[in-house]
Amino acid sequence: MENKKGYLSTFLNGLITENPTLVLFLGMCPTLAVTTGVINGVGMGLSTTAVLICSNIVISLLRKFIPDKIRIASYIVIIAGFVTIVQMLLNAYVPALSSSLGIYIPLIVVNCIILGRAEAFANKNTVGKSALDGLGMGLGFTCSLCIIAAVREILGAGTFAGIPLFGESFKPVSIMILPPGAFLTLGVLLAVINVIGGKIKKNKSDDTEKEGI
Amino acid sequence: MKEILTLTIKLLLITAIVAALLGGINMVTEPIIAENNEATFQANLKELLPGAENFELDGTKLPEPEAGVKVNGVYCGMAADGTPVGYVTEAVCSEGYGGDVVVMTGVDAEGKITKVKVTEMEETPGLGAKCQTDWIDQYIGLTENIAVDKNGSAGNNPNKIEAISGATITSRAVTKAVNNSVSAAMTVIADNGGGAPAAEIDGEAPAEGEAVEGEATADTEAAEGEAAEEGAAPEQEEAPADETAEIDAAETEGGAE
Amino acid sequence: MVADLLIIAIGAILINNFVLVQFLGICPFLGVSKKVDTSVGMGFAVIFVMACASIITWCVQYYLLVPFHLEYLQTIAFILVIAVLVQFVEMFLKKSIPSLYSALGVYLPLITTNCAVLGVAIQNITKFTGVEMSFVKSLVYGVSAGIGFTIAIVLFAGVRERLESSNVPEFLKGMPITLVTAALLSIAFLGFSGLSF
Amino acid sequence: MFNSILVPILIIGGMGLVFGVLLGVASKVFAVKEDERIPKILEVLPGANCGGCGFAGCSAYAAALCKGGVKTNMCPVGGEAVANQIAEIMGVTAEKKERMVARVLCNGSPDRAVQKYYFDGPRDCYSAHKLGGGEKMCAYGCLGFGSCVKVCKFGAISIQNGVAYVNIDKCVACGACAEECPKKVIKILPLRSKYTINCKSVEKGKVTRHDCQVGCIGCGICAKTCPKGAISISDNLAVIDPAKCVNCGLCAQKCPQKAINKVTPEGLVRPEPKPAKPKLTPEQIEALKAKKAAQKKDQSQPAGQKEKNVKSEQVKADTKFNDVVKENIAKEAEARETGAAIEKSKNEDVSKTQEIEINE
Repeated sequence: MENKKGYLSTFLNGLITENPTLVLFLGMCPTLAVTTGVINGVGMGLSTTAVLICSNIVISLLRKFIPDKIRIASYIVIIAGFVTIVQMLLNAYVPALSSSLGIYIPLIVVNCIILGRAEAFANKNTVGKSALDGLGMGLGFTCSLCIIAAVREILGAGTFAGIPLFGESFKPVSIMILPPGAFLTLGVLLAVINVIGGKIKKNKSDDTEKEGI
Repeated sequence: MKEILTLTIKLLLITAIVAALLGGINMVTEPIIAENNEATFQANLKELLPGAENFELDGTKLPEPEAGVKVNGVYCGMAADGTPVGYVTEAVCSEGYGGDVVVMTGVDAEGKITKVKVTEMEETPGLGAKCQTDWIDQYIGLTENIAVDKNGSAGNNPNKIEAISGATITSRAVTKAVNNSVSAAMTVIADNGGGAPAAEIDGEAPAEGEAVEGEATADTEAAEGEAAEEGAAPEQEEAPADETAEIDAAETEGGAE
Repeated sequence: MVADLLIIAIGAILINNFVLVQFLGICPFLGVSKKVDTSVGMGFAVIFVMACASIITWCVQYYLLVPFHLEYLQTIAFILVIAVLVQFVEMFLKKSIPSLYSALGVYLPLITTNCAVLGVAIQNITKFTGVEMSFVKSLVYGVSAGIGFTIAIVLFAGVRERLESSNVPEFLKGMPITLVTAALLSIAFLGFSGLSF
Repeated sequence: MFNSILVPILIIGGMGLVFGVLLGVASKVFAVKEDERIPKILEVLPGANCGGCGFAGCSAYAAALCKGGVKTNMCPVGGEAVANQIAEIMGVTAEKKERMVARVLCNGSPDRAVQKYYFDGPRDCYSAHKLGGGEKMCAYGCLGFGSCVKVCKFGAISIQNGVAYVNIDKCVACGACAEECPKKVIKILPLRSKYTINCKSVEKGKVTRHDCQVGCIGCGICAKTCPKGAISISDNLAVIDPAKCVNCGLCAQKCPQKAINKVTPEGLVRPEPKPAKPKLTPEQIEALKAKKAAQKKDQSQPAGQKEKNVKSEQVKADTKFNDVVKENIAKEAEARETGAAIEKSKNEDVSKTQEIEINE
């Protein structure tokens, strides 16, 4: 069933309306584990985006070829293949980046977003749309990672991307760096979005009432 | 039956292609990765023994390390003219909070620690990860079986270091690795005839050096002591550490000539 | 020997609980834990998959990868094993316990991408290389990791069911309150980390 | 150079092969013998798994359909459209079926029903029900905490003014709310019969009147006035039989407690609550007391005969209007003797006298 949405809306959909972390709640493991610092967040986000785009393209290319019975197995093999390739290339040619990103790359294989998008979107749409969706989803993921990482790092370590912000008197809240802090930050972030979302919906519904739709 | 066949062939095809791709890329990248690792390893060695130029693995039989620690090897560091300056030992302690902690310890000819570096670890960021900050410089100048002092537990034994507050497991793991490295280096030194001639040249120098270092390390401990308690300003902590670094540098160059 | 196994088991269940301390397997943890019975079903499915995964991945590593020193293929080989295992469990459940199959729904295939299962497989290899890792230890680690996962998810499902009927403020309804509860549960589990013997 | 590509291919390809065979064989061994019609029917069915058809979800209903012996129009959610499609798939003719709707048999909103206590526990009827049978004096009424709302998959039921209210066009009579309600106040009735007696209380009239202004006191007036005899009184509660009811509406007008509601396409029409009772001046009370004393004297002689014809009337469906009134007064007198003595319950007595006044 070809999805009629235009290209732009597929991209935006991944960024805002169906943001993987804040709306679909996919890719929780890396989101909560990695966001102890903004640099880590950006690194993780970008490497996931790269792998997501490539795997979406390849999977949507092969969607007619792969029978349903071994659907998951073959998708996972393709994704894992991509991840290992990215890991090898990084280690060989960009050792500096790979030392900081080294631990996240194997984590990408088990990132639910990639298989989730592959199953939900890539195996139903054309290559172009899947690539765009991959890009949208990846950037959406990176943005939400950065927001959470920023909050956790500022509160938890008093620094932003390594630069100390507050004077010496600031006592960092080390709980924010630990796992519970991650749950808390994401929970509060969603609550704030609900409140804002609620307001937007309210004045949107007020307009519709005024127009009497 | 036919369905099983198509299934298997397709799965085989996909896995084979991906495997071939991986094999190919790995073949290309493996040597480069090996080079990089070697380069970083050499850089670490140099950093731990500033005076030494080239290193070679020492073949002597190493003592059986404590449980949970594995000594990878002792490298003898020689200056440009071949005189041994000291030894660097790499050890892996598997009792870290997050798993293995790989520590490289530089020891000068008499068995005094010149510098320690944690090369690999998975400790909790923000807590255990502090072992890679300037906390590690406490080991400088100490010798064998260092004790971990957790708010006064080690009493007045001079050979002690202050544990990271909130990460005692990490501090103990690093100290255990360092202790085993130093004892391994000591056996190598003993095996090479109780300190090669180079030791005499260093003979006098270390005496003053010791004195100087003694106070220096004492102040750093004192400074760190207060710092740890009040969690006071990091600047204050850094200041004394820089001084000791300069003194060491001056000291070792002196020793090298 | 038994003492070691006990230490490993307690470590995996309480001290380094896979969900609440090591942060693995959060997607199904937040997704399936709406009802206690589906969580129990999911928990047992995960224990079964983790146990088999530990066994097979250990064999693959020490009989296939190490002799040909193909360690770089470790990720892809393990994930292939797990994917096939989950597909197998999916078919098995569909045939014998259809009700559980429909209750688990989309979350069964998600076990494949469940970081906890792959995490166990990889940790079996990396964590225990220091000590000559016997086959039994990696199996015990896999099973206790599964039990830890189940305990966490069932506990959480119990709390969430109670949450359904209590009057939660409007903007916190749904996922935000779930995440805040998960934070509290995670703090509780952090208490165990002081346990070392 | 060559073998470092060949070896991984052999290893991973070999694993792929082994697993491919394993999955292939497993899919054969574990193939669930599925009638090919089931997936087709499942697509047609709405898939809400509401259980309205009496089976545990759509897949169970589809399986039963394929086994045969099950009518194709059992799905209340899908209604006609789905029934016809299933019939097509099964190659059978679909019978017509009467539209059923859920009805809440209680009007006891807080302004009409007396409350024992204020319940501040979880917003859940079960929790309230467990605590002394709920916060209302009447132990049979709707608690208004919305357990039915949570269970309804179609958003057809909502809590309005403290009592559950069914939206007729959204309700598909799947029965989920009726099952969930701890007080069993919701019943699935054909939409055709407009009138329902919105009360489930089997308490004596006196107790119901004290607990709720619109509760059915089992006075039997509706049973008498109903031309079709569709209404029967069983232990102080009137029940309308939908099959006999012709929606004439006579009962609703006659009901003193206004407990009978009419369901119109726009929704439930609830009678407004009875006006508060006007206070009587002392003289009126004296006059009433004198009249009552006179009536008591002439009633006492033919008591035995009275008992007999009351029983016979209940047996005969169409009793005359005045017998009803006499029987009514007899019932009131009897209730008074058994209840509190005249002096003790002053206000109760006043309402009693007005009651009789209105009846005449």
